[in-house]
Amino acid sequence: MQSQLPLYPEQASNFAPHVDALMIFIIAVCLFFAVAVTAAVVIFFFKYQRKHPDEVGVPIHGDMRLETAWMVVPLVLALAMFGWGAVVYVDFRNTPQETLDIYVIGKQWMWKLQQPNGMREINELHVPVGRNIRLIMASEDVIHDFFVPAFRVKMDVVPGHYNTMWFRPTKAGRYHFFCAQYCGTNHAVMGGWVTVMEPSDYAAWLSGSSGADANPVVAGEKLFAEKACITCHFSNGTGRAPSLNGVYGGQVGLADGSTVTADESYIRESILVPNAKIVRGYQPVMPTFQGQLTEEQIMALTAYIKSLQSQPVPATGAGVLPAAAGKK
Amino acid sequence: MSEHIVSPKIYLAIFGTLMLGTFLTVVAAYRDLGQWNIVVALAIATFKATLVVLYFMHARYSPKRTQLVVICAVFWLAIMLALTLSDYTTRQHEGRIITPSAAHSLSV
Amino acid sequence: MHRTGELYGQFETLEQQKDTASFGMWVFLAQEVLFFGGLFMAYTVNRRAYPWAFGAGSSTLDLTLGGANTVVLILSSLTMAMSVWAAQVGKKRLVTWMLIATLGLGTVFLGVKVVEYKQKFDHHLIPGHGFDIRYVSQHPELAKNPEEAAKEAEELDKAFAKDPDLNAHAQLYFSLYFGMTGLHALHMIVGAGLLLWLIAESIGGRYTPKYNTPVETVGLYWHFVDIVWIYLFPLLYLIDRHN
Amino acid sequence: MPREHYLNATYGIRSWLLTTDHKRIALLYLASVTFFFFVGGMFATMIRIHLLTPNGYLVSPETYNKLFTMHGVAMIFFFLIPSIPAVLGNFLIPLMIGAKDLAFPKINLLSWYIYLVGGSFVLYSFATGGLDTGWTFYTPLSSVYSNSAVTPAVIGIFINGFSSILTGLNFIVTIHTMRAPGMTWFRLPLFVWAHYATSIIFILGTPVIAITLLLAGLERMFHLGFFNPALGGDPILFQHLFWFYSHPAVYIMILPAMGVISEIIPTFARKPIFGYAFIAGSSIAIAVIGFFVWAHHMFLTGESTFAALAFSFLSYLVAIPSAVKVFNWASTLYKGSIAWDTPMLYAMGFIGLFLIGGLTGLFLACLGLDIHLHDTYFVVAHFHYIMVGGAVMGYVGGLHFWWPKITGKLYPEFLARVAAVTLFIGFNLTFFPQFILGYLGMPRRYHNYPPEFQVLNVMSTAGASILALGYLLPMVYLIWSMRYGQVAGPNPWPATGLEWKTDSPPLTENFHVTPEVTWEPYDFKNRQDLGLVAGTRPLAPAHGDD
Repeated sequence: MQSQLPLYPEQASNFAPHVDALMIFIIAVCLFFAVAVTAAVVIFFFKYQRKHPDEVGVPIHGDMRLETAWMVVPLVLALAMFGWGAVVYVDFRNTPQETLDIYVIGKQWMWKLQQPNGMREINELHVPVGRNIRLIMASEDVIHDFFVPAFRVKMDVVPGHYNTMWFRPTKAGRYHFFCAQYCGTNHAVMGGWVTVMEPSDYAAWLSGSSGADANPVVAGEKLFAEKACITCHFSNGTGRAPSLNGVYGGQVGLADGSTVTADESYIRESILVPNAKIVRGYQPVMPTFQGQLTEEQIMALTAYIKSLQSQPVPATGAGVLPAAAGKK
Repeated sequence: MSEHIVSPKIYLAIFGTLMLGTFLTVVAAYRDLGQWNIVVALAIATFKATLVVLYFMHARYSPKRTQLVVICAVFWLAIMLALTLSDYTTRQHEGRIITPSAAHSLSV
Repeated sequence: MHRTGELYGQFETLEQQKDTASFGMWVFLAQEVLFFGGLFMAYTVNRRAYPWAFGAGSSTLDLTLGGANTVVLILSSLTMAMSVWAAQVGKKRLVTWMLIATLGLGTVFLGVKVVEYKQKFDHHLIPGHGFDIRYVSQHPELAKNPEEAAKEAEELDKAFAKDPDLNAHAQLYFSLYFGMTGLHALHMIVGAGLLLWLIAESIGGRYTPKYNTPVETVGLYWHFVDIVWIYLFPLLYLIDRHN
Repeated sequence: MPREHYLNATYGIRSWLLTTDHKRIALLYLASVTFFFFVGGMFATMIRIHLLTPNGYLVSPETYNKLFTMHGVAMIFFFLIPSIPAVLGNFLIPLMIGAKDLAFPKINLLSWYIYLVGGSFVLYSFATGGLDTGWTFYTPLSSVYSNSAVTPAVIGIFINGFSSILTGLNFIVTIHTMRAPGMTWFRLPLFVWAHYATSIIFILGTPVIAITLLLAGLERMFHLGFFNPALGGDPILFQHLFWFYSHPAVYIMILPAMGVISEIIPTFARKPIFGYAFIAGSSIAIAVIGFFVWAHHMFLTGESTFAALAFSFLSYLVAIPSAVKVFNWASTLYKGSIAWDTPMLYAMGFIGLFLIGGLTGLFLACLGLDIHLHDTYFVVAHFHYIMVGGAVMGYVGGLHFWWPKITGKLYPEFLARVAAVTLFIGFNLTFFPQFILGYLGMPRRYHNYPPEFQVLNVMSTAGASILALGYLLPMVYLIWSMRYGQVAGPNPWPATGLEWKTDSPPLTENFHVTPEVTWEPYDFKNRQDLGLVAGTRPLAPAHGDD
């Protein structure tokens, strides 16, 4: 365990060493300036202490070279900080291709998390070490924020938006996670533990759970039939709506000539506001499912549509670009 | 500083131009110019506003500091609009997505 | 501070006092630009998000009333400018008449606004639980002519097809409509109060080529209110009229 | 003491409540901001005591949330923002530029009444249910979910905004049109430049927070949807509008303090300030660039990567003018004749604390680090270093510097130095541990915390008790000095500004004759005039002139 007075949290993700290195760099630069200025002030303060009551200082009005130097040098160092920080941030905001997706729902004052196989957890998260983990996050009420200090990651969970973040745990163990965005009365207790496990332990843990019936793909498939999606979205692309096979992750051509990447947000929007983006060659006939699906059902449907990825792509219908598919 | 007296003729000319501008705005609104509808509407409005500021409000004949205030006000408004939109227009997913729970509360 | 005739104690000369007063009003108006600016920002972001709802909401507004009001307000700006001119050249009677004309036109504007608000109330277009953008199309007896109403209903159906949550999003449009026009009207009411004060003073022949600062500063304010309307009119009344 | 001055020109409660004298209005503000400072300080004390133990036994979670919210609202909107501008600025700007009063004395009084009305609404909210939204009022928590008295608080802050706007308006117009003959722009004291920059923010920023909180309040009262996602609104829009003002608001707090420091340092180093034009220009630069950086509060809201990069870049630019000021202050000390008087101790403390506060801002502007540091105690420590270490040190230092001018009396120098050192030590002990807490991952606004954070929290609370003592001490001896202090004379330090060329306390019209300025700022060449001829002046000004 750590000492009584640790100076930094454990490093347990791919981001942690980067963030800590950045921290050390900026501390070094700042320490240099802080020490230099403080030393100057203290030395002058003692050295030039007034000796006679009517003494006057030497009038010096300024120096262009000095002014230029202390504008340019800090500017260069500041831009270095900006650049390095930007590299780390862009890496954080751009999720890699291969991820293990975990759905996170924040509500006052608990976290509901769901493993890819449908296993649900509350205020607990189990992830395998060495895998890229992506959290897909939504809020049911106010703004929350999922924060794992040991991973050096944090992202707001905003109602009405989907925010995602990713990390790769590098060290097995149990780590605190917190809600970092003030969300009302029990904000301080809206947290829990992330358990990072060896992949084999994780697999055992997953199978040890009875998650099968709650598998979102299975649930999504059931919903797909129940909600009559299946009556239009034929898998061979001959229905009134585009086939959804392989749609996830590809480019979709729209009626207005633009294209859009079919990711979670697009699928979600297509379910809730179907006519916002019409696939080329299809009519805006799909009704909205707003108010008819819970957040979890949407996630299940999304998971199911994503699972269609691996099935063979059928003959492309109108409006479906090569190596991609349409929707609705 | 001696004050500048704007003659009523100029006032009437400005008034006429403003009327014309109003008329053009309405006419333009009934044409389908696609994305340009809003641009044309705002351009005409800005032209009209500029006339009002310069002549009705005498900004053209005012001291430099007054003109500075006008420029600052417009500039700061532009900062707010432009930088906020720099976020909204560069998001991967524009527009908002309503949560179902939210939709429920709507139907109450 | 002590009052020495028309010169306030903190100033050295009348000219300094006049410059200061009008500059003060300009700085105040700069503040007003940003005050309305917050609303325009909210308008921009929401209109980008819900273009169909904003188009549908805008179509329910009465263009004739809105257009007429625009003319009335610009005309009142003209009379206001004329009253400043009259004071500058010493036509004391004309100052009073022009101020009265300005006040009259301003009152007409507010009266028309009341009619419009009343109409929105009758048409269930006040944001809240009773809000129903389809109310008029389902109650054609409320519309001015039934043919137009039928066309409007058709337009609404199209808009609903594009944005199924149109009713909620149109409420955002109307929240902003009432927010923006309401704040504008509030400024008009304040302006009308200032005009009343100016008229009372000008009847006594107080405004002369030497001393007309109040007329000028209130004039600046009145013109600013006019400018706000110059933007509000196309932004609120003229969205997607070509459909 | 002069026979007649602004304090004894007229008597009676009416002569104060209906005064249009900028100096009396400044004292009215002094009393009211001090009141709010102690209200906010009381909440802070309870917060620190509560956080002594991980599970906090003192208050319930609801109460704790109300404490930090009310602490923030009272301190930011009703103490820090008006403190230096409305007290010292109000008192000094006309004196410094050689005017008889501000341009609009009645509006000046009006702004104090607006402040009182706004303050009353907020106190009403505190008293009837409190406020638990955080001072940031994030929607939809504030506009939909909170059960506390949000509406009166929002109305109060809305109203109070106009007090700031009118003060800023008055300053800008005054500085433009009321300067004495010979007082050119580049002869203005840097304090005036700083207030000019601050007023720009007052005028162009405050209206945005006013309209934003009005919209949030309307949303709450009438269930509208501007910022409520359940009704189609966007909570991120609220944050954009909120921070458009609230980030520059930080500069409203720090710029005037920088102005104070720029007056104190040349006075007690007895030499012209180093790089006058750069310090003046950097004030304006901070005010302008300060408006380009707001969304660095929103890096993790889902803001677009492009916007995050742009705002991070711009945030680094605003660091430069602040750095320029610090370098110039330090250089001014070089070859000076430095007196260790109390205001100078505050100025040195300010440089130290502002240095830490400013430099830690570089950590938060850094995109990669902000992922970890955002919304942790690191942020809390950072802005307290700026707002308390910077702004409050500047304010208290300024009060000491101009106290002889305001009251005509000197305070007990030894006690004052003790208080200055106490404040410096107490402040660092309170807030430095919070940087470490933040890096360890303790989030803000937590009423309880994991036990591993306890040691640092105890240190912080210990420091806070020293800090509290440091604030009470000046309160006591300054009030004492009003009656029993030694008579100061017109220019006890001596300093070069116009305000020191008139009586202490000044008469109602400020100057006997309108001054004409023929000298450059911070010019100590004319030693005769300043009483600096050998043998005419004792070493410590504490003995006074008369």
